[in-house]
Amino acid sequence: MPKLPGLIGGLGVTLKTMLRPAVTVQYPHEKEDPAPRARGVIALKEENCTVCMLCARQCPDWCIYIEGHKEQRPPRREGGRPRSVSVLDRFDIDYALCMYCGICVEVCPFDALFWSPDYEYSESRISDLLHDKQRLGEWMATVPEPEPLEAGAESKGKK
Amino acid sequence: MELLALDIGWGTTLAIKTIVVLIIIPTGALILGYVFLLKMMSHMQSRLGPMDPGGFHGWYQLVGDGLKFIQKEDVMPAQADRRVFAMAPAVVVLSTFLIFAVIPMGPDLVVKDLDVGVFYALAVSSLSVIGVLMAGWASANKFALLGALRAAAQLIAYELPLLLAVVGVVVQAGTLNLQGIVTAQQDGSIFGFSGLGEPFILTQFIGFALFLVAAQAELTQTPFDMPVAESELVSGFMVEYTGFRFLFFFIGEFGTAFAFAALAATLFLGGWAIPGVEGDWANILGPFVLFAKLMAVAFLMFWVRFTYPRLREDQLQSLAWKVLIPLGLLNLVLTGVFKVAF
Amino acid sequence: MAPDPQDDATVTDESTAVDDGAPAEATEDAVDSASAPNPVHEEMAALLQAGGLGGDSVARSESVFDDYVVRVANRAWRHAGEIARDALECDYLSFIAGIDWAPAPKEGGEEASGDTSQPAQPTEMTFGAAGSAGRFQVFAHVQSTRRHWGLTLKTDLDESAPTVESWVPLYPGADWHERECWEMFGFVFEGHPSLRHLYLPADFEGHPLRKDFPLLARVVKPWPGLVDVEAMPGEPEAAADTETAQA
Amino acid sequence: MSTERMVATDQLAPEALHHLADAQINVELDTGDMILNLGPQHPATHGTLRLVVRLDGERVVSADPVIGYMHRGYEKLTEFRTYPQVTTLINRIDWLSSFANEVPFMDAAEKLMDIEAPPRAKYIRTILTELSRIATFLLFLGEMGLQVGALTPAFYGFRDREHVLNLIEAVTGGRFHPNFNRIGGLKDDLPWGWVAECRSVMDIVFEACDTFEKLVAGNEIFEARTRGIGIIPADVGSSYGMSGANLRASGVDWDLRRDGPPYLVYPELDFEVHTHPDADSFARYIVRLEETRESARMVLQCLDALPSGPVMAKVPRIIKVPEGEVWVETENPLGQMGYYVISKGATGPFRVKIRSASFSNVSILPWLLRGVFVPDVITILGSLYFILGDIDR
Repeated sequence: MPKLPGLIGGLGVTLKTMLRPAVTVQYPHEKEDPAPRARGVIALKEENCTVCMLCARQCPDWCIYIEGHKEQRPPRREGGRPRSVSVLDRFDIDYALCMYCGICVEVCPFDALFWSPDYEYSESRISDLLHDKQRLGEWMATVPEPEPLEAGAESKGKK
Repeated sequence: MELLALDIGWGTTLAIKTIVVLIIIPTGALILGYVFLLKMMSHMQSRLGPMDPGGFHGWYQLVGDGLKFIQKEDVMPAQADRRVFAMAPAVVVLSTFLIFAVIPMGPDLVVKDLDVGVFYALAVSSLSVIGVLMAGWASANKFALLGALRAAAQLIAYELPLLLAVVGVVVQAGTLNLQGIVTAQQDGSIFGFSGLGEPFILTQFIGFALFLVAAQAELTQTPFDMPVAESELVSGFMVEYTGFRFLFFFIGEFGTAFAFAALAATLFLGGWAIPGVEGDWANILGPFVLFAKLMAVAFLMFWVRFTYPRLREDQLQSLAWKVLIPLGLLNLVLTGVFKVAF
Repeated sequence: MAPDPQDDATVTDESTAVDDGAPAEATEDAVDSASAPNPVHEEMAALLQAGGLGGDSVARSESVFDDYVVRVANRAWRHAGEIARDALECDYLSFIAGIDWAPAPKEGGEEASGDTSQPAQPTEMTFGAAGSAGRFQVFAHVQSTRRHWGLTLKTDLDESAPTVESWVPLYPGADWHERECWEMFGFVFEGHPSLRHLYLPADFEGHPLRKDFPLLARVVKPWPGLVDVEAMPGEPEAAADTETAQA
Repeated sequence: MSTERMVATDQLAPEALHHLADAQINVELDTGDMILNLGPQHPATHGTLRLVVRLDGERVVSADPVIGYMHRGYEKLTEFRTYPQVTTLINRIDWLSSFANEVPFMDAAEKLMDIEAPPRAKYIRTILTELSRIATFLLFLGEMGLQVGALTPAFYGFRDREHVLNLIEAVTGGRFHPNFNRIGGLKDDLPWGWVAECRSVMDIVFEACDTFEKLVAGNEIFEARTRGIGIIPADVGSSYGMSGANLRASGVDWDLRRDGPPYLVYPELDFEVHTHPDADSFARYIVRLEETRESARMVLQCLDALPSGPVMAKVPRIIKVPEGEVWVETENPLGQMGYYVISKGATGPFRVKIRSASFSNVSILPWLLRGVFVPDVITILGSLYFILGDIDR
């Protein structure tokens, strides 16, 4: 068709868009699920944690607070020396400060921290954003399985 | 009012008429605002607009907004010129109500059937310039002052093209009376076929286009929204207004759009008349017909508003003086020649 | 290109050189890095030489990963800029900035937050490419939009009264860069139209980017990494408790 | 604004100063000038730029940008951070194309450590850099309409950009701050089915560019508002350090991806560098529109030639970068972004000079805005396309 003057062409574009279905999602009723790798919230697998404090030290925002104590555990082999194991008392992540950079999840040598794409945990009071050990444990349920990688990828799927 | 075959005094009919007009303008503004600003604009921008308030497609949104505005705190700037600041929105809205005194919605449904209806309507519509200037000056805000000065220059510059567009219609209809114009369009015929009547849009197409452009400028809508340029002057002369004063401006803006669309429908699309409908039926059907034509014209105006960027001040003025006014004069000459020739 | 292994060797004798006089290594101001001499840098060095940057004003030049670093004497700074703009056609001013070579103050002090995860910078003062005569240096990078090459010019400022000539007459764009450098390091640029604060509020005293300016953001809050795993109550202290594992 | 500065710039290029400002400021009508503060909270300044403008009527007599409202002191912070922590910092400088910020810093650290990222990692890095460029430019193409008054294009810009951000989120986990770059490669590989998804999004990007060409660039009112506004001659532009599409719109054929030292896989891609002779706001819009299409074509080329293999080179667990200095510069969406990294062999850098593009792009405003109308100030601010984080660091 002949090159319409820009003014008419522009009107055509807006009319065409008006007749096409809208792309917006009506949030409270319909929900768009985020990508499985999305960094929504950090989940803690308590049994893996050995209170090595690496995550608390590497965190740029200083938003991980950890307290633990040592305990004696029965030796693996009988007659052996009783093992002294660190046990976690307090593991809080303050999501008011966290910038979701993921250094803690990556630096943890014992795979105790995982990413979960869940994002609906906003609070009315900012102090409630301090998730304690128990709340972080609950997030473990929402952590997806590491997904298969694209063809041609060699490295194993990391968390 | 013979229609209802009651003989109610002159005072009560006037009271009824004013109440009707006082109801029509805000509802008209809300309908126009809702249909075009909320729903059409959002669909044009591939989104749905308000869906939740009021259940079906968020119809309650603007009513809710109105209530919200009323209960908002009415802030007045410290150095504001208090009385002028308070009066300004009233003046702007006044001009909208006055226009509706003349627009006919049926053979008998008109507040006052003035013989100089068109002249009166255009004269009153330029009242809002004073209101805008008052608002801009009184709010003691540099952005508001800039916006008001721009509005003054623009509204005055676009009075002339508006006038010339309408004069063409008046020459063809032979009368300034709006009822007369409507009847002239109703029983006219185009080349012998009188089924559709003869809406002036067919013969006065230049006038119709001119009227739309000038009305767009009168309403300070894009591409002529320099006075309310949201990316420069934040919101021009309305910047310091809150609460129900801002509601006045909102109703003023969309009420004037409603009024101008009604005026355009009456002048160019044959107002309330459908050929072949007379007497009482016309009184009942008239308002709906006018409303339908009005919405068609308003669709054109808002469609342009949501698509185009904004002209700069000097381009806006040169467009008015160098293009629209010569076009208006040409249209006048053509109408005169045709009037005499046929 | 391998990092410049020769760097440490020349560094030590560097600090003794007096920047204004004819430093000992003025003669070897040709490219002296171990990596293969870069033809482009050769051409640039020749142009600089031809442009009038005399032997004594070029203290030392070096090729560092595709970039050619030339250290000029303080008094020849504007002259060097002029030659770069005209002889080398470097019409594009990338940036002008300052360096404070003093070693970072001891981290994790009592008044600080005890954050031991900060990188432990070496404590003695060492210099980078093309060395330096003292603690303060101004360096600029200019490029040519036509010849698609660029070089870094450095100069030394003496510690007591750090001043250098301003490049605003050469490149108007230098205005903001020099204001920022004055604000952050306290270097005075002679001939600059209006040296005033660019980022910081007008009443800000001190020069933040100097190494001795403390980073106060972290002093108010104790570092969460300080907490250590305590022993069971009544249990003899197995590991030395105070020593926190170095990250 | 002191007058000597005017004199300083006057000597620079007399013929560049046939600017309309001096000719048309009417002196006989000595109305007092009005000082107007555009910003720091103002719809047209992308963030907290404050422009103290002295107006004579609606014409700007002088404009003095005041910056620093967003200054976070990154160069001081980098001296107290380890390398992984610095990457989380620097992708917040130009937060619209945050992946592209990390690329020069990673390149610098890899050069110092003499490590080479595996080819697959380089290809994925190029794809993600071009994706962030497309996301930034789509927002600009819509935003520019908004600066000039058209409401609708901005929504189209956001709508189409959403697809690109979803792509980046699917790979890196973060829409705005991917934090996916590591020294020596990438944190992870592409998820299953991502390449096919990326191809379909590129079609959406091409369609979006056509829509913008018709709706905005073709619109006569847009042309009337942007042609001949904010003309920057090439020599004045480069002397202020302007870079990227702003300089290419003034006719300078210079793109670091092609002319600078080779980085990532750009030498293996064939792409065109778009320039425009007019040097005005309209030219800047057109150049960025063309560059969006070029980036989309580049992404498709990279997808076709994506090699298989690991995405991470062998890197020690605790990264200590050996002593040395390096200057790396790349062609970011807003212009040239470079890092002068000085390392003393610690786990963190000793000093990082961050050269950001918008800082120099905005420093030309006092020269550029003289004698300009107020609405054109907004058009010029829109067309220069700066990000406040980039200016204030």
